[in-house]
Amino acid sequence: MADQTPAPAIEVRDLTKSFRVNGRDVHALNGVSLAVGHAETLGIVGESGSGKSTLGRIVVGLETMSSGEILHEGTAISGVGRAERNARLAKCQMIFQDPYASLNPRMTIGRQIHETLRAHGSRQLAHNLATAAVLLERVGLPQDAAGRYPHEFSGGQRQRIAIARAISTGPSVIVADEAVSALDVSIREQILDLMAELKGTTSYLFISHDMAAVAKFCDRIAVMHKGRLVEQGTTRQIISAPQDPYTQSLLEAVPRIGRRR
Amino acid sequence: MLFYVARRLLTAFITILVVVILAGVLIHVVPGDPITAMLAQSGSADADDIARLTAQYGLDQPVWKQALLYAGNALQGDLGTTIRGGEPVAELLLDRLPNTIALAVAGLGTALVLGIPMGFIAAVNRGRAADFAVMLIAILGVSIPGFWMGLTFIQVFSLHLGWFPVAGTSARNIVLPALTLGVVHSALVARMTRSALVDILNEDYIRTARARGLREHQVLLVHAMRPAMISVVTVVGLVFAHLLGGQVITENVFSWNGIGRLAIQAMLQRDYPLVQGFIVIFATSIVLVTTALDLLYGLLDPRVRRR
Amino acid sequence: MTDTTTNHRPRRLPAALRQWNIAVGALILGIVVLAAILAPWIAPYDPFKMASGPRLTGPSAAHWFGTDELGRDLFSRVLLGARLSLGIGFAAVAVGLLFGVTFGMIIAFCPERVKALLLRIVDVVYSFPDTLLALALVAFMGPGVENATIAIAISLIPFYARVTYGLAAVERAKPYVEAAQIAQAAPARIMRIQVLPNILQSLIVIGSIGFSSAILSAAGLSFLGLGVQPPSPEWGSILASGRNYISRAPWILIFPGLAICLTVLSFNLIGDGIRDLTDPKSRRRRS
Amino acid sequence: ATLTVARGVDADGLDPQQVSTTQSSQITNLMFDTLVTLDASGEAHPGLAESWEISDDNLSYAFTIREGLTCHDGSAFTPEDVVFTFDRARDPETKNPRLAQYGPIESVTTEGNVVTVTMTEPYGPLMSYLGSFSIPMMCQGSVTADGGFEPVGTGPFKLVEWSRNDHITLAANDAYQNFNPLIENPGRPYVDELKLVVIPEAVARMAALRSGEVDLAEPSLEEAALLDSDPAFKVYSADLSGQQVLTAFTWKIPPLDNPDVRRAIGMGLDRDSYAMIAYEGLVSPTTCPAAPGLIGVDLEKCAEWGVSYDPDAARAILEGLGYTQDSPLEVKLSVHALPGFDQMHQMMQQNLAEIGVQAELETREVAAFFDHMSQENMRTEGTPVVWTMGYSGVDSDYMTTMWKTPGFVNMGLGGEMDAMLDEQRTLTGDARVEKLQEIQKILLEEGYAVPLVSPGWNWLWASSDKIDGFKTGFVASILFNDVKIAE
Amino acid sequence: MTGALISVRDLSIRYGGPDAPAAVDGVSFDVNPGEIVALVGESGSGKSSVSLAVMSLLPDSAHVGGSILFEGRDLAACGRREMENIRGNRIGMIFQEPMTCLNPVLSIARQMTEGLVRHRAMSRSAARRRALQALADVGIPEPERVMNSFPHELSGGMRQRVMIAAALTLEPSLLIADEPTTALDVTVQAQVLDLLVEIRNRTGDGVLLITHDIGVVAEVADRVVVMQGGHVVEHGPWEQVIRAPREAYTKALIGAHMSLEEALTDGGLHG
Ligand SMILES: Nc1ncnc2c1ncn2[C@@H]1O[C@H](COP(=O)(O)OP(=O)(O)OP(=O)(O)O)[C@@H](O)[C@H]1O
Ligand SMILES: Nc1ncnc2c1ncn2[C@@H]1O[C@H](COP(=O)(O)OP(=O)(O)OP(=O)(O)O)[C@@H](O)[C@H]1O
Ligand SMILES: [Mg+2]
Ligand SMILES: [Mg+2]
Ligand code: NI
Repeated sequence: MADQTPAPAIEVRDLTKSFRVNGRDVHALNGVSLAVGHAETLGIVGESGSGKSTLGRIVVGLETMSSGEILHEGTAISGVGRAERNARLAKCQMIFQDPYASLNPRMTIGRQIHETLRAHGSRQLAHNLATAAVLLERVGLPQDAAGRYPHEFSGGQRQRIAIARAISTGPSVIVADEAVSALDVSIREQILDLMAELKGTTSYLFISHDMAAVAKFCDRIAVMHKGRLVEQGTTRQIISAPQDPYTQSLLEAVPRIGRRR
Repeated sequence: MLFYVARRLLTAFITILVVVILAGVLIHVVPGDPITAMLAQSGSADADDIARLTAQYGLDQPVWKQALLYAGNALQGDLGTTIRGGEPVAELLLDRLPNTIALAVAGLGTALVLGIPMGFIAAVNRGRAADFAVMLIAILGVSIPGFWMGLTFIQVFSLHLGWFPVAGTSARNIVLPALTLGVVHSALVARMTRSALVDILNEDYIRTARARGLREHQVLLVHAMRPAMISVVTVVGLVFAHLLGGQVITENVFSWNGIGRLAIQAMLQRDYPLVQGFIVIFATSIVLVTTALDLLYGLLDPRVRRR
Repeated sequence: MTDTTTNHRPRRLPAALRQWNIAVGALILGIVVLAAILAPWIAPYDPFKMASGPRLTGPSAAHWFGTDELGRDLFSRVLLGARLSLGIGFAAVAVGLLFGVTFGMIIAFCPERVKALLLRIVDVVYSFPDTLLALALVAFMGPGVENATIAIAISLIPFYARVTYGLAAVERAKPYVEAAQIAQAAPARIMRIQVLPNILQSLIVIGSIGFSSAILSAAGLSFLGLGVQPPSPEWGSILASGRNYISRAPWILIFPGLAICLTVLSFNLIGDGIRDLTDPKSRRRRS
Repeated sequence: ATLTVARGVDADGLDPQQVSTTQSSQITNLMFDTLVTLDASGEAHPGLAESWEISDDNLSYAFTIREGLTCHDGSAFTPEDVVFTFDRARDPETKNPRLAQYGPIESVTTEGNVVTVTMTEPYGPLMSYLGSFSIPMMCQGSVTADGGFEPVGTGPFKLVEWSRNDHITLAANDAYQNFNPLIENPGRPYVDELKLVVIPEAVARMAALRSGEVDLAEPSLEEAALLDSDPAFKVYSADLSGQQVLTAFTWKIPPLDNPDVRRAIGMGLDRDSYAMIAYEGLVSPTTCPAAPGLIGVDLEKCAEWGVSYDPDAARAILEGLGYTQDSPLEVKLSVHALPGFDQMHQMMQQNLAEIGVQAELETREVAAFFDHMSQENMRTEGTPVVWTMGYSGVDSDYMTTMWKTPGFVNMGLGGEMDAMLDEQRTLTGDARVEKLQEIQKILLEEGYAVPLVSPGWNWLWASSDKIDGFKTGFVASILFNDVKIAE
Repeated sequence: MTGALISVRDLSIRYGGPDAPAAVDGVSFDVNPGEIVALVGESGSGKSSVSLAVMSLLPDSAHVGGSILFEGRDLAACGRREMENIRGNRIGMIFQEPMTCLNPVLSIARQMTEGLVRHRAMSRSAARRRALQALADVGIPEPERVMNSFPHELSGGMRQRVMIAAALTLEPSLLIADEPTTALDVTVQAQVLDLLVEIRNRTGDGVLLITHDIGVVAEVADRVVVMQGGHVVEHGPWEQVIRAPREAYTKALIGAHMSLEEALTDGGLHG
């Protein structure tokens, strides 16, 4: 590795993860290696249950890995002290696949964003609420959203709340797990544009089933299948010239106007 | 799994040992000693007698020595003999243990039988008259001192109706003390059930269960009660552990020959070996029940299981 | 909830009565607290004066709650008793909850190994019979009401800690806590701000019920020299000293019992009210 | 017929040489007889010994043991059993808590039918203790082959079964011969079986009595007063209890070192109202430092030496010493729990307030209380303590245990008093009575003790009116020999 | 109109009180037997609210106006018992958020079979076999393992498929599917859509498909109802709505749908 090339923002080496369920091991991840460069957006697509969320959760430190290595900015996260580990992880944010479950049911939306900002050193409630209001407006939520509770929103609205919360601190890495799946196209555009604004400083791990969104948003794409990485390449490569049969079938299945089942 | 259980049992054992040694020290710090207490009641508190007996019972030894000696003997299964009456402690306690367990189980069972439906009714009728009525009953149950309730039961069921004997330790006699314990503890169970249930009835998965067309009672009993029981079980388990240490008031009122009465007597007489023997049993029941609780969390709540 | 009609049924409580429980609870508690504060001035008799009336007379116009075995006016005693009883119940539960909940939370958020150790420590404390703990406390700190309160609080701590641990462990596994952890919020703040409100309901329940048991166990300890010393009136000790009069003069038991009951009721009402307030799903949306 | 009796507390054990509580001795007394017996005046009568001789120097007692007595195990009761009893009592292994009451025994020997007990010093109270449940005679069968204990005596009842804290079942001893002058029935008890059950809660005990579940029960003070006025029930109280309740002082702590202050406090105490109100009129006020009915106790003389209720005089004395309502003498009123104590102490507190003494009540459970008092009695400064206790015995000699240095919980008076107490033990007859009264005079005149009421605990019984012939003996012992149950 | 499976008339829903602003206002549409009706619209436009209203499962805070007829019967007039017999059995529902809609403490097996046991009076083991089949139908690779799992042990897409399979096993006359495929990769999505169409063709049941994916609409829907801000803004057969949208919002919706190729160029990122 040449000294000159800056280390990738996130690098995953030979990651495996297995869960024990009813006495059996379920291999969620099987030797996955990939890297997300600075200000790069890596799309992760693949079969449902192929380990995408698990990968994301391990990257942000929510899940332990069975084996392998994770490097933040070239430093193995397992090799550093607790404080540094926390400091590094603090620069990562995650947008959960289940937005509702990831919101505290007893806290208003504004308050939840405040808590996130507060954890990043911005302690003033009024200031944080103002930030929250701006963010919520940008994700297309009504004005009074900050004062409402999670259950008062629609599925898509909750997803947008989760996005607003995740980007509020300006993280350097965002794991977006199905971040826009519940959004209709018009709002999705808006959200993706918003997320794209951060692209200059933020690396994205963009997990999605929506091939169009991935195609539009990502620099590179990694395709996962049964816990393995089957193909990796630039967006154009993957979309226009997929090599792996699974990728091909994936692209083939994208719904389109003009085909009828 | 086997390894896990074995490790749990080992830590449980160590916990009990620590308790016993600590208790052995603590007990000597408590003012008053068995000999003075004994002689003060004998009408012969002669100073010479006190010194003589203190030495004869080995109570003039340093405290730590006594505590370790006791723990050592206890490890070999010897809990010693009582100072009053010179009876074997283990036998004395084990004779009463079944009575105590029976009362704890019956009392807790009654509390559950009374409390869970009450909490259930209150939660389902939240904010309505039934909710308030249940709360009122529950609170009456917990505010009335146990001895008062017990004595009233005796007056009504034993004296006036003649259904149960006033005193004794038998299957027939367990009804009233179990009822008393049950009423006292049902408040906690009822309020806890209600609290958990109210939260859960708002969950989306209850809506899903309804959408599946399940009968309302199925929705409530299976989908809502199962998760609600997690917090109820915690509380109930802890109460049960406590009950296994005997219920002095209830045992007294109903002349139930349980461990609690024996223990308090031992405590007041400073009958050290008996007190320590009791603590061994009490600690064992606490540790066993809490260990079981920790395992039970996993069973009841799969989300906690993997941890 | 009954299904189809649900949406058309008028709201269960009209708007004004929405916080009905808090209002009534606060009213009752207010009266009790006021009685406690004003007792010396509003008590019709000197609560300590013997033979204010004939011994063991039932409630009458002169003695609303009757008189006790020494001819003292029970109404005045119950009134003044509110001071100590409220103090004991409140302090014991507050201290017990404070430490218990803190420990419980910490345990729930601990790494596996430390957790096992801490749980065992809680078990050790829980394994000491209340009476022995109380006796030991007299040894270290001498008799007195304050120490009785401390003894009760100490015996409550492991219970509260264990309950909190159980509740918090369930919450901890939920994604919203993970979300907070990702944001790298300090664990203490996650416990306090995120988890606590979500388990508060159950804690309120065990706390409000703990109040009455604290008063009753304080009375149980008074013969050890812990607790209120006669002739100071306190609800639990009035009950305890009146136990043998249960058939001769039941009012000695009824009125202080009722006082405890009302106070606990008020706590429960307020607790339910707080739940309604903090439960967003049953809360009215401001229009 | 079976007589069922409910008590609040069970025996600690059945070994008469190991037990210490009144409740335990009440039971052992049913199974074991004594060498001599006492009549109502405390005079010794023949018991298992048909006669005795005391040497002139009061050092040797020769008891002629009756023939034809049988133990519960069927063996004959012999002089060897008497020696066995004394030897076992003095064996350190036995850990006998009442050894002091046996006196300074040098040896116990037999010759034919005669057992001779030799003392190293004269010991006046011996006959009283020999006649009480303190020194019961055991049969050798009491010690089993493996060294264990089994109650085998010559008493009216033999053990059938004991379940601690629950019940004791005794069966009538068919071979029983009675010598106790307090009992009329010369032979076997009329009832076949005696079942003593433990019902700790007084109210429950009364419910059991009312429902007929038990025939005889210990009532609480409160209930006894209620039953007393009910013709369907009888209430018994032990006249010969040997018990009394008295107030004492930490007399080393000023200003309680001043006899005037102690006497003034005594004058402030209204014992009549304690007896009437706190004790529901079931006890009598008393005036002597030893219990009424015991040797050397003369209530009238004591009344002269001691103080009587006179709050005005008390106030005057204390005012003279500078203690007024506004600047009261501050003391602690330290007590432990006994029936009636709670109310009595509140009344005492109020009484004291009226004479310018501000007493803070301090309750402890028994063991802690005595521990605490042992320390308080050693102090010579700090807050003075006024304290109350109950005491019981079969002989006024218990004043020795109490007041001779170091004394009970270190309350010993020392000096001259020690010598007097020692001396009274060596005397017999009128000389001893005189000495005992001299001692009491000092205790009262110096205000070391303020006697309050007698008796004090476990002395009350209640039965349905179907029960006839129930009696109590010395030190609150219970006698069932004469009991008949009407159908 | 004869034989509409469900007809929604002038439905309005207000959260919080009768005076609160309407989340759904004056919505009317029908679903006929054998028809797949797509309910599309912007996020927050009230689609889920409408579906919950049909199930009578709105939260207590919701105030409902208008009427909903199921097979000619007014659902509002149905008793509790009747409604219980209709739900799951006659009208099935797939909820939008699969995590919170599955009971965390009950196994998947339990949750999948209870409907069958309840409505079809099946034995547990028969229901289990049926459920396993249904899981396989929606493309779950290891149905046995999933059956024995708890919700938190499954991936998002698996949970969603569990929800779908559970609803499908009962073969309700009307299936309401609230964004059933958002968490599914496109191959599985295709499989599920095929399954829906196949069931419809076989049984003649009706489907109310809530989605925001115009591609999906174009592939399977017979009729389309477009909602915006709580109102129905457009309503018609699929060809008409997709080929010749009238409303600006519908046009925008369709216009925004990109083919992959468009997305590549549009994103125009440094490819
Ligand atoms: N319980 C509630 N309390 C208050 N407002 C609510 C509640 N549920 C939904 N809403 C509001 O009602 C409107 C419609 O919500 P609904 O869930 O029906 O939208 P949707 O069309 O399903 O959107 P999505 O596609 O994002 O899921 C939204 O603005 C939402 O904020
Ligand atoms: N906590 C867990 N316990 C057991 N198994 C788990 C757990 N979490 C995930 N798995 C399993 O790991 C595998 C990968 O899950 P993951 O959630 O990473 O998939 P995914 O790629 O995100 O799928 P989807 O697109 O459906 O969300 C699945 O088979 C799942 O069942
Ligand atoms: Mg996923
Ligand atoms: Mg929706
Ligand atoms: Ni307790």
